[in-house]
Amino acid sequence: MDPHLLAAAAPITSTSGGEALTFWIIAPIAVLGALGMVLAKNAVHGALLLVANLFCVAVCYLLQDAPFLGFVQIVVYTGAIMVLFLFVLMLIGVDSTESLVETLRGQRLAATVLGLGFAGLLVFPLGKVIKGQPAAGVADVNKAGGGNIHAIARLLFTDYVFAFEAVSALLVIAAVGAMILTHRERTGPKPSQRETLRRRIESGAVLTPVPGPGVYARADSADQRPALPGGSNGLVGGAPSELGPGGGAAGGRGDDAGAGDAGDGKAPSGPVPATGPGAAGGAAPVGAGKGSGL
Amino acid sequence: MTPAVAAGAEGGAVHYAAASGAFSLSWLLIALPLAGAAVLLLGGKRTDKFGHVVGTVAALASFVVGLVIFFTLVGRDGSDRAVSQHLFSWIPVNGFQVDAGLLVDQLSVVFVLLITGVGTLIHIYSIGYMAHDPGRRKFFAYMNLFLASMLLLVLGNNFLALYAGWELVGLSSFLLIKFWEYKPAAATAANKAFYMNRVGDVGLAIAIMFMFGTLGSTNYDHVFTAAAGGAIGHGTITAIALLLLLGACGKSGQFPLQAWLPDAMEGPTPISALIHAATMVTAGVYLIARSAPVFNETQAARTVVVIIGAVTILIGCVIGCAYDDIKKVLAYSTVSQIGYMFLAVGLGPAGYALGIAHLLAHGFFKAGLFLGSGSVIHAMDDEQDMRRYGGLWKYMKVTWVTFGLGYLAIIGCPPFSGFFTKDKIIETAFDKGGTSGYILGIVALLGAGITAFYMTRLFLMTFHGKARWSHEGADAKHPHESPTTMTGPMILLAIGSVAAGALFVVGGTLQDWLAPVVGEHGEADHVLSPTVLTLLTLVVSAGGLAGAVLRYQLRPVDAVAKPDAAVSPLTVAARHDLYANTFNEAAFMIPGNYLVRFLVWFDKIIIDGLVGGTAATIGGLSGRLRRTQTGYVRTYALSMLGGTILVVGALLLVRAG
Amino acid sequence: MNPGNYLVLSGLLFAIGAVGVLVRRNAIVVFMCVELMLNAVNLSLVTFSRIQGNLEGQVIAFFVMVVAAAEVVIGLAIILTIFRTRRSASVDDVNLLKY
Amino acid sequence: MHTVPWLTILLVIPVAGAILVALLPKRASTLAKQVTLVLTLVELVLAVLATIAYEPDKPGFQFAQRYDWIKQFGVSYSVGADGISIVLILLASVLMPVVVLASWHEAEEGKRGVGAFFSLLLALQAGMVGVFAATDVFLFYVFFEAMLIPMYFLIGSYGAPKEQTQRSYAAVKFLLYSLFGGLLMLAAVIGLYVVSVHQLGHGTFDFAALRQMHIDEDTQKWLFLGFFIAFAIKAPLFPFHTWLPDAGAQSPTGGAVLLVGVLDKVGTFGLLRYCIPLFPDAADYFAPLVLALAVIGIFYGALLAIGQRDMKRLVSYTSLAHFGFIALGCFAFTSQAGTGAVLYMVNHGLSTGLLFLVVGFLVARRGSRDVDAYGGMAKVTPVLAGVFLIAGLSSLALPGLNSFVSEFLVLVGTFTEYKALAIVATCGIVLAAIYVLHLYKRTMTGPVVHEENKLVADLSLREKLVVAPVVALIVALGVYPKPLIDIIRPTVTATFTDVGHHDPAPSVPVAGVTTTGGHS
Repeated sequence: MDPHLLAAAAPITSTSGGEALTFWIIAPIAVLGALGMVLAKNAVHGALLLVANLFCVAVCYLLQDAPFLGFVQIVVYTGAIMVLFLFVLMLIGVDSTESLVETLRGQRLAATVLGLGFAGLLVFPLGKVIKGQPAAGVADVNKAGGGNIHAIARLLFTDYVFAFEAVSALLVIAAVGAMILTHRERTGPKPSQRETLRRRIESGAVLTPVPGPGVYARADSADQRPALPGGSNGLVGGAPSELGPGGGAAGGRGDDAGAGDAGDGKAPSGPVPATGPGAAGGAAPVGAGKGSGL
Repeated sequence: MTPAVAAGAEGGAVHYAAASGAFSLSWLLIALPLAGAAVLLLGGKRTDKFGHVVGTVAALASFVVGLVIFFTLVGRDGSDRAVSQHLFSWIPVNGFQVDAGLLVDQLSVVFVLLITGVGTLIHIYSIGYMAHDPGRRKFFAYMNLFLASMLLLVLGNNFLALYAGWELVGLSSFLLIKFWEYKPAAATAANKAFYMNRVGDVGLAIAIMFMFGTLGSTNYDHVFTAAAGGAIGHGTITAIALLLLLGACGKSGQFPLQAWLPDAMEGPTPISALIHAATMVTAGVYLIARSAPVFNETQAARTVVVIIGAVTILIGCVIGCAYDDIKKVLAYSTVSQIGYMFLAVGLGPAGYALGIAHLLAHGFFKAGLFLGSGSVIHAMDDEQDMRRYGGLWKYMKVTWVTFGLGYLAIIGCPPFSGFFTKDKIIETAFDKGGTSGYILGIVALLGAGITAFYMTRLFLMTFHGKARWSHEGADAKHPHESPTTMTGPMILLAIGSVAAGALFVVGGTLQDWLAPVVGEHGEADHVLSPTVLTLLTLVVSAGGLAGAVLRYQLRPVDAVAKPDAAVSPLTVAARHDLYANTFNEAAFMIPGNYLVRFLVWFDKIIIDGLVGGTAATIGGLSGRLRRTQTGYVRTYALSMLGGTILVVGALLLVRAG
Repeated sequence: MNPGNYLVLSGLLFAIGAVGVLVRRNAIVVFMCVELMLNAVNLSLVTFSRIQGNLEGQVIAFFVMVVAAAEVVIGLAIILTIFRTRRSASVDDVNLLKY
Repeated sequence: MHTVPWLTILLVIPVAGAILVALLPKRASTLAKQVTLVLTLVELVLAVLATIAYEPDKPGFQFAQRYDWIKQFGVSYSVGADGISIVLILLASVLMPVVVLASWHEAEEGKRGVGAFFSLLLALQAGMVGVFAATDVFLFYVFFEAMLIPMYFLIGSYGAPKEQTQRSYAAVKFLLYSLFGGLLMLAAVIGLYVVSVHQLGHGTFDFAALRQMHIDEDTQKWLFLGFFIAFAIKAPLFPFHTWLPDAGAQSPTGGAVLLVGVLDKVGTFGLLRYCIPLFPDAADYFAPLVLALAVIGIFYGALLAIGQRDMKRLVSYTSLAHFGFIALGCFAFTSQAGTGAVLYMVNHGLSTGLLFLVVGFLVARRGSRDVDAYGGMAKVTPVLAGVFLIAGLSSLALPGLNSFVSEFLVLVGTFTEYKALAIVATCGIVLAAIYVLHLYKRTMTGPVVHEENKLVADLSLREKLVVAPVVALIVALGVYPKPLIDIIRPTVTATFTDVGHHDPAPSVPVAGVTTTGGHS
């Protein structure tokens, strides 16, 4: 669709010179980046494609005598904001990829049709209106103001000073707001060190440092079984309770008394549940788990 | 307009002198009993001990003021006896100016004397009669309130003041009928009285509106001047007269609004005497006499008045023969006697004074009869059934004698008062001339005969014959004479019933006195000679009397009335008030009930249903519409995009054509 | 060069962003699409600035950037909070606010 | 005297009071009551003083004040009093302390606290004063709607204690009905503004300025309908009345008194103040319709009242009948009927207010609004029964009590223009007697049927204090209504004269009659 649209737009524009060349290189990349972001299955890919797109837009700014905005775009957008995006993406979990099956009936079709219509509505009349319209250009203004940055700064701190102040207040508020939003209110008393420790022990987490990636053995002790080849069920990098869909863990979970213990030593039981003590984990007294942990 | 000028210039112009001297005290007449009522009602239980004294003194004081005013009036020149007192401006709205004003003239002053005089006597009587009633203070308060209202009715110098008094006596009557309000019958009777009075009041109110709409005033002098001057159109004045008549019928228990009066006997007996015999129920007669200039102008209305009077005479007489309840018989006798008064005042200038005379005489003898019956009821432990009386004359001699005098007066036995007044009315009815005169005269004559019959029946059943009660047994009776506070008024009233007729009628005293108000009464052409008529009347009355003696003295009276099946259809009908109540129920109450039920349904289902239905429809629609709010952000975004496209598209269409 | 080309580009990017918002369910991706739309607008603002020959457009674009930055901060914080409680970053899972 | 801004003072006191009482600590409920009572008494004194300061025979608005509010739209805070509004403000001020005293213990069962109840009452008073005092149509609209809010909460939060669902229903119904009317009126108000832009060149909401306009008849009709329906709902007139019985039955006693006593008067006040002077041609055109609705209302309300078993609903339906009389007076276009209508507004506030108070006292004692739960109460509670009877008698327009004067004025004034209507309407007074006395009979007379009724206490001293001033006013205004009439009459006469209605002259004027006004 886009080549078609661009082709439609081409005759009405008269590109020439370096700007035109750059534009015609940059513009398809921007559009492809945008499309890619929308279509990408993986969010991280999407983010990276967006970075590319934003970069192209920044180039467009530069092309149009707006160096300040262009660089701000690169620094703030492609730099800071997109990093923030990626940060949050990672925090949430990269692998929480969404299923691409549409759940809302007709949403995708309607969205496509409306999107196309909207694009058409924006592009065609615009093309009609702007055909052959001369651009005043901001080069003169920039020069008169002593360079683009100076000129913008003058405007910002004179005519738009109140807006500027308001926006800066907004930024501060946004920062505080973000803090408040992500801050978790403590509901109980602050746990003491002893409590923290006890909880950790009782939860049956690994007390010793976990071996680094690439190491199959997950403990030094000989009484621990090694992980299976491929480490698919290994404890590496995850809390034990989230793992182990195997029978041993299931057996452990079934009983509230033995829940913690089950995860402790026997969670990585794997395909041979009957042999390990994990099978008895459900019935095993608390003391047993503790003993092994200690 | 010219009619106004003409009316003022003609001889019919009515003029009232401004009040001065004793007349400027006339407001006291009303204020005294009103103050008594206020003190007793607001004072509460604190005034229980001496409440009856306060009430009686207020009534007596008012009577004294009335006497003073009366004698001052007598002292004035004959043509200058109408004195109007302006108190304050009551309802002043541009063209509608109503003042609180009083009019003391020949007509109102006789009423004042009747009301305060009989009123005071009945106050005194009530001291004894109500001695054991815990609500005696309230009783006196209401009686005082009644006196004040009734005096306002007769003293007002405009129709609106009269109307105010008119409704207030209705209220007092209501309060007193339901005095023993724990008795459902009393409460029902009171409500019935008020409702039926209100029907009449509507007529009076509309009449007043007609007066204002036509004349721009409701003052007596203006209305009567215009009426007498012939300035009011014939249709209008007939309408006014008929509407006034409707009011009068309601208040006076005349056909077709007579049904409430017998029920009103549920009230204490002094009330029956004062309000439902002597004063309030005769207000209708006062109204017609007062409005004489209006009625004089319209023959049609007068005809209706005499017809109503005649019909009511017969209704009252017939039903009076059938009842065994002593008070009900007296009540129907009142109905029929007022019928006589209506008949009289309906006869025009010839009859006004006679109507008033009969009214005054009736005030005395009927009040006396009621008080006597009260004395009997009191003695017989609240038994009202005459069939359980008999031979009481031995036990209560004073009551027997006073009651007997009243009885002789009502049946028209010469020389007692009823003889003079009733005889004159019958004579005037015949004098009306033509067929109608004969019909009216014969009805009146017949009424006199039946009156003699049922009053004799009552008298004999109560005081003579064998005692149908016993000193022993479960319902033993110990009849005894009443205390002096009760017998005293009875004696005074008996004297009045003996003397009043002669005093008023012989020599035309009252006629001359009232002439300036109700018009001169020229000598009529007699159809039958007065002497013949008097004899005829006496014969008819004697016939009735003889019939009653034959039936109730010479033959034993059953202690229990015969069942309906054993008596004639006429008696059955009479026992059922000639089906007046049945008719009212069938024609108004039952359809009314259905109408109300229908409207309650209509309001709930149709009107509220319409509103609720609209609400439910909108609610249902919004419930459907609500489903579009799926909670999915993307759906909302989609619709936003759609909306944006629409708006942008529309803008482009408009801008770019 | 005719600045109209930039506007066409801007329109295309905006439309693509809009479609992205509509079809993607991952909140962060949706958010990125919003950023794309904002950028598309910024591009047109800068172009208008050029067409008009003054810097107002650029200043507004600058403000848009700043506000967008603030918005990103808050938006991501919200996404995080939601993720923390619901273990999901799908915008379809957050649909409690409905009829 | 002219410099005293009476109306603003009267408006500020309850507003400030409402805020003050709302801010009082929750536990200081007694203090809240006392503060409210004192404030309402101060307000009463000031209102009486203002009424005395009012000069009836001066044309136009008095105590007028005007400050720009939203200059762009010509909206101003402008207040002023004429003979109609001053007596209604007085009525509101009279009823307020009575209501406060009557509601002394009522709020304790409510769900929002005692202080809030009294704060709401004061807010309501502010709304009532404002709506009568406003001389800017927009300001009027604002107060008109603002009044709803406290009333809504009074019904919804403090209404019949045991009937949560029904009282919410009643509150919502009341609010929606009024809002619906209010929105129609808003549309008409805006329409009026648009017309003023076209006619005067500058848009204004100022009543006096709007009155000078000559609107073409079709526009008038639409604008009239917008105002009229709002007022007809508020008043209420048949067939817009069904919210009233629900609201009346579910309101707390004090709320019901204010609702029917004062709030609903805004409707009839609006008819007289806004509908007729602003749209005279439309008023003429629609007069037959309004008169018909009024007469239907008289009978409909009365008959339905007879058919009710719920006492508060019954009283509400009697109000419907009374509003029929008031509307009849407003649209008969004679000075007698108009004056009677305004006087009726005051009198109805007193008599129906008293009726609601007494019924409320009775219901509070037994917890039932059902007529059948009573019977023979006159023996147990004689004072209560007496006051009940007085209120009822006033309601049925007994001469000597206040309502008679107004009712008769309405009827006689209507008669001079519309004979048949007046005669029909007069027949309604029979029904009035029936609904009042039938209720009295069923509740007060006869034997005491229910055992628990034998222990019911008569009116307490506080309750006697509540009813005493109202009873006194009922009697006083019945005997000597002249002071009020003298205030109302010039304004009403001017209102009708300005739109070209003069009292029809009597067909046979008696010489000297017209001059009898000079007695005083």
